[in-house]
Amino acid sequence: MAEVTYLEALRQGLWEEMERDERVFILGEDVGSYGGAFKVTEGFAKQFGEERVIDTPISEAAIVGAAAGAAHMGMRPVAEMQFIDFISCAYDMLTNYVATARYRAGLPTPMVVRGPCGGYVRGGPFHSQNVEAAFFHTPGLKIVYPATARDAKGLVKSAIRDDDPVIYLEHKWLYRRIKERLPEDEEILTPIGAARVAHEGNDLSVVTYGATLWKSLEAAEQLDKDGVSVEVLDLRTLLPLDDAAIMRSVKKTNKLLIVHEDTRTGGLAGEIAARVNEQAFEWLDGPIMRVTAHDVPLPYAPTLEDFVLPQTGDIVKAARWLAAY
Amino acid sequence: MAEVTYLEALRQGLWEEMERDERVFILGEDVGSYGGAFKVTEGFAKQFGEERVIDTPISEAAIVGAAAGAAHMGMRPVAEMQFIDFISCAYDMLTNYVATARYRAGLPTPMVVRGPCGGYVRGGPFHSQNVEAAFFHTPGLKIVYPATARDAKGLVKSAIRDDDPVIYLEHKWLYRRIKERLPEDEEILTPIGAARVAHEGNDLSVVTYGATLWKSLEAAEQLDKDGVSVEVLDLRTLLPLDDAAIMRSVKKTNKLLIVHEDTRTGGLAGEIAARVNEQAFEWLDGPIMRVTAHDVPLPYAPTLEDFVLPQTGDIVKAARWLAAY
Amino acid sequence: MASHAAPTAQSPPIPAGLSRDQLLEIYRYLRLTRTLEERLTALYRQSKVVGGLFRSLGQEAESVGSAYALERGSHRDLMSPLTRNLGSMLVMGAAPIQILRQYLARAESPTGGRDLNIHFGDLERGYLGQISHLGDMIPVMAGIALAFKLRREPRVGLVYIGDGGMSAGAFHEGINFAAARRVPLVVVGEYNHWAYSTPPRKQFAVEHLADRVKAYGIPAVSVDGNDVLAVYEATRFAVERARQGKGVHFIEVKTYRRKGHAEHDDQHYVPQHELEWWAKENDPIDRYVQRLLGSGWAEEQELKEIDERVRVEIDAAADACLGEPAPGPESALADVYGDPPAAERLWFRSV
Amino acid sequence: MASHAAPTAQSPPIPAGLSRDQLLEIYRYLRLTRTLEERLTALYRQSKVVGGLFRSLGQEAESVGSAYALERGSHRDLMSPLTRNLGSMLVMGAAPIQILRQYLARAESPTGGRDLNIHFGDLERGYLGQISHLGDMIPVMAGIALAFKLRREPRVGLVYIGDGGMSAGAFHEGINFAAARRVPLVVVGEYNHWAYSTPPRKQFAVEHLADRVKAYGIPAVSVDGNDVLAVYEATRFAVERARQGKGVHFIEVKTYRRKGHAEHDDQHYVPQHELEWWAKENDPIDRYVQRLLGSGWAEEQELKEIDERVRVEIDAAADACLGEPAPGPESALADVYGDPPAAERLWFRSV
Ligand SMILES: Cc1ncc(C[n+]2csc(CCOP(=O)(O)OP(=O)(O)O)c2C)c(N)n1
Ligand SMILES: Cc1ncc(C[n+]2csc(CCOP(=O)(O)OP(=O)(O)O)c2C)c(N)n1
Ligand SMILES: [Mg+2]
Ligand SMILES: [Mg+2]
Repeated sequence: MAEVTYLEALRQGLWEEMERDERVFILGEDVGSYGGAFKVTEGFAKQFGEERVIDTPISEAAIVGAAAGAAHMGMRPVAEMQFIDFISCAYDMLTNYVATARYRAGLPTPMVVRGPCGGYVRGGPFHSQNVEAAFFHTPGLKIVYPATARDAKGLVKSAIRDDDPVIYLEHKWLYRRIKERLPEDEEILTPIGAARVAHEGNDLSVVTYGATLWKSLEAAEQLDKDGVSVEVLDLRTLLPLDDAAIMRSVKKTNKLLIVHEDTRTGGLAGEIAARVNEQAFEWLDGPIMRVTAHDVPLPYAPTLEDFVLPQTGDIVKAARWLAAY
Repeated sequence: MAEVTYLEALRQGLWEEMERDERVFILGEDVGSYGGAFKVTEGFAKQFGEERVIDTPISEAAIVGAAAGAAHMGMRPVAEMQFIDFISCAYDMLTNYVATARYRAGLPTPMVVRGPCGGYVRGGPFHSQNVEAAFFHTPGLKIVYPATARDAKGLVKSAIRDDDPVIYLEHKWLYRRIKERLPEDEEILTPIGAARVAHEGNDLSVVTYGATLWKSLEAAEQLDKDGVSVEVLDLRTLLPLDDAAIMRSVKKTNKLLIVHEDTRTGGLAGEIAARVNEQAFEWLDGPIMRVTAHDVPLPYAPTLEDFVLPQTGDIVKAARWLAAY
Repeated sequence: MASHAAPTAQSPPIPAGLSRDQLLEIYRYLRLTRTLEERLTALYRQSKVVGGLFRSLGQEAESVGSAYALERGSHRDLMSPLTRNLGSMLVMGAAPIQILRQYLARAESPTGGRDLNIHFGDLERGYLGQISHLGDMIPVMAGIALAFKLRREPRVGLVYIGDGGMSAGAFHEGINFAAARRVPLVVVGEYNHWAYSTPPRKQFAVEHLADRVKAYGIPAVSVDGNDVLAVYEATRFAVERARQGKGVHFIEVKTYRRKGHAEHDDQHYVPQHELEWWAKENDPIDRYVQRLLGSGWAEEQELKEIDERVRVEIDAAADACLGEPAPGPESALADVYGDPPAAERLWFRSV
Repeated sequence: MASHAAPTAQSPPIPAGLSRDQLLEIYRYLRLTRTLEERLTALYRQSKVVGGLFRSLGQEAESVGSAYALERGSHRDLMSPLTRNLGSMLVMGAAPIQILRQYLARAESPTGGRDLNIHFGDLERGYLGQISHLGDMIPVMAGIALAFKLRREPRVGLVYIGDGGMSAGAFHEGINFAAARRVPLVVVGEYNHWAYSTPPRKQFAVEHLADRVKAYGIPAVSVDGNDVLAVYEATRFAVERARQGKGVHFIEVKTYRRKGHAEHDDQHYVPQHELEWWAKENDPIDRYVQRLLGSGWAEEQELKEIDERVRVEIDAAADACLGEPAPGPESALADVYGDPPAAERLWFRSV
């Protein structure tokens, strides 16, 4: 068991799949000899050759479109967005072409689009975005969002093996901050579509994903000391949502706090709230509450970013309020 | 009082603003001598000249970007998307450039992006889309969606006068189907951000917008006969949502059914459900329910489209179930 | 191999390495395209067509001639058409009844009634279903050609783009990507004088589409798009060049869109004399017939027979199609994912 | 008007209609750019900079020379820079302290700590804040130039784009739109040999950026980007041509990015000898100094004095900036809309 960072786990997952299946290849800006802006693919070009680790022009629509074309032909492309913020330039390609290919034309499109997302790193409005809400609305796509090193590895491997297009969101604040011992002799495959209970509890459920998993776990520990027992659910896959896991937890604790780093209006918390309403209304002993970023573009000054993004203290405060409800 | 269609009302609104304010100009594909794919701007080029009614190349990102640049300079551009489905090509420009301009750089960007949206017309997956969810998540944008001829006129005029970028969604199924008598001597300005009670009732609130307003009103009439009194709220502005109007209705009827034509997952109903939970949980006598399209790209065959999109019967059924709860 | 009427000794040699049978086959595809579209127009007027009807009248030669230059068959070349490239689809092996089923939204249509008109594909036969968003197929075809290149398969991709569509950002990104990586892709640019109601001079500031691709470091030629053999020859050259690993090639076909953007469009913005000139003096089928007969490569009777067989084929296909059922409503819910997640459940069943 | 040391009778005439004062002013902007960036680098190493630091070392001449060709002042020409065009911002009137405040995330920074580095604008002074997404500023500047044209104002827009950024779809859509409508826009393409770690040959299949714009029917020239007067002259010509209503003009400036993409990047992918050559043989400031002195247009002492004044100015600005406060947290919530809707309320207050 070696201790690996979130980033190293992702790297390993990509590497193993490249070794296992020659149909897998990587394309994106500066992914080749440079190894990617965050060095996720460092050493890949040397090992697998420039044909399987392709430096592309600055053309996100072409990167995603070309990945789709290659996927139709039976390849397993992994397209990197240098920062996930630039996936917006491929929004049309992903939502109109890629997502509908199977439905309208029976075309399998097994591809992964991945890239660093998220804030807490002073990246400002164009290098800190959370884009899950932009694609969550599109049937035909899948979205995964690992919060742990194990899932960083397990989800990228599962995403590559999935027969449908998967958006893989990796949080840059977690890249080198999270470490975990991973077994070396076991193939780690995190199932797509399955949430995970990250912390058991009875008084309140916190449903979250990504960086705010760690803020929620911190909050849960603090609350434990006050005698508030919090269950923390790490969604891991955002599309499709694991309704069963969410309802199981809500039916157990009867209270739900949804936490996400993304802005509030139109964020995923809304959909989760609606589903719980439909599927577990009778079990609710209090209103479903949300802790999210404020509805503004994300500013970069530390004072501002810290204020706009959800912090452990915000979760503790909201959880306490809800527990006392 | 002349009877005008929804389309004619929109036309009048545009025309009046062009006459009133010479900073207003129109740009888009085939908007000039052809008058637009749906003839919304027919006769405009002749009246106002080709400089104020500009035929552009097929370049949605450039259309929206150029509108933004002109808006910074004090103009009041109205950009047409030939079908709103093509706004996806300007997704980056709208969410990253336009929406953030005031926040990050103090740039006023008074512009309108409008285009025909929606289904029920056998347009298939790329000529029937509902795109509100794609932009609802972006602070800095406003979204309006008229359901009546009066609001088609009143909202386009208000959108043009608004100092922020407004996405104006016009439903093509309503273009020539809805007629209304509008006063000729009164300036119609529908306030942005204000919902409207379209049908009073006591047993249940239906919150909706666009084409499904009419399906909801039909349902309300049918339900009236069964003694179920339904209040129908037409949102009119989707961003910012009129929380106060929604809560007022929910606190009165204690039950909420949200109806939208858009697909279910990640649609606006989720956000509304979450807000009602937060702001009116104690008033709820039943779960918030949703009637929406199924989570698929919209197929064009009549049997399929009718099945996928919400119909009056679906609303009646869901409302009855909820009323009996 | 040889047909019943051989060319006489006086006939000029058939160009581009084509055989007489191939000449007649090309003629059949041209006729099939036009006759099928005429039948679709009739059905449209009877309100049997669901959605719009997009005609390629006057442009049949560029579709047929270019697609005919591809190697057809399972795991051979791959083509992505636009809505006006019905002729290309027929050449690649799409059956008229499939096209009818699409336009009439029948259960057995290739998309099961999901996507409109000729938006459908068949990777086995070698054509890819397009989406409406202009430009998007260029990156996708670049990726298909990239896969060919990575796997060292001797296959070529061919994609069409209009004089209007070339303004789209995705076109630029896709063709530049393909050129930078030298993938085996042929791009056919259709200069048909209109993008809906917009003439080229409002779309770009150069004269030819071939000028528009000078930016990409690829060869570009302009050919008479209404000369089916010229289109064939130019495409054949480009396709073989791409197959040899020499990268992307652009072919501009000069032609004219003789109908409105779609059937609902009365083309009032089109100068009448232009329409008349192109119809009278430059109809691609008339020109081809004159050439076939004038060169002694075919006899009038042969062509008449082909016309007749085509008519019978289309009649039969239309009759069969008209009797077919619409898709079952619940079929709308399948196939969003290969491995259906819970999200595909019928939500309303729970109510 | 005249400075204290006039050129001697032997001096060659000053080119491009510039005065000696202007020559010295250009020198000052070059020096100001480099000195400010050097100070920023020092602050970066002290972890005082929030976010990355992007250097324009070796590219100062193209920024300064091109911006200097614009008419400056309220309601005159308008320029949109990239992150490496710090020199252009200074020429247009941005104060060094504003740039320091941005990099140090101070409350009084032009964006109030909202957007990074030199992402800020001032329409009064004539420059527009960019966003990160490459290519997007081209359509926006096309729209600004369109507004000038519609209102018949004698104003010109100028926008920069990198050898990498030109691959973006928005670049294509924007420049084509501008060209088709002949709006008064000058586009400066920076061939600095790198897009992050990607060399031009992976970005496109032509040799020069000027080749890449042949598609748009606009004039394009390539100039030595490290010759500040050549850049000035080429831009001046393009700007005046645009002002006369003759439409879009493209200028390629050949230069070299001598630092990594940003300060964190160790440039291991860059051939060492290239870096050395450009530093030793082709530094734009060294070249300009040699030209000024060699032509007798300036004396060494004058330049030294400018250097000294610049150093003092930057010292003072840095000292002042370092003492300034960070933005107040709640200021993050204002200005999303001009007319704040309810959505801007502090939601958590209700808890
Ligand atoms: C991105 C995008 N914007 C707008 C449209 C709407 N549209 C459909 S066809 C068309 C004109 C296309 O012209 P051209 O590319 O020349 O093809 P042609 O119709 O002449 O065959 C337009 C504007 C679209 N399909 N895609
Ligand atoms: C649309 C988009 N994709 C990716 C990036 C990430 N990125 C920032 S700068 C850069 C390289 C830019 O190269 P170039 O345009 O040549 O400018 P230079 O850095 O050389 O000045 C990249 C890939 C971006 N900013 N925008
Ligand atoms: Mg055309
Ligand atoms: Mg560069």
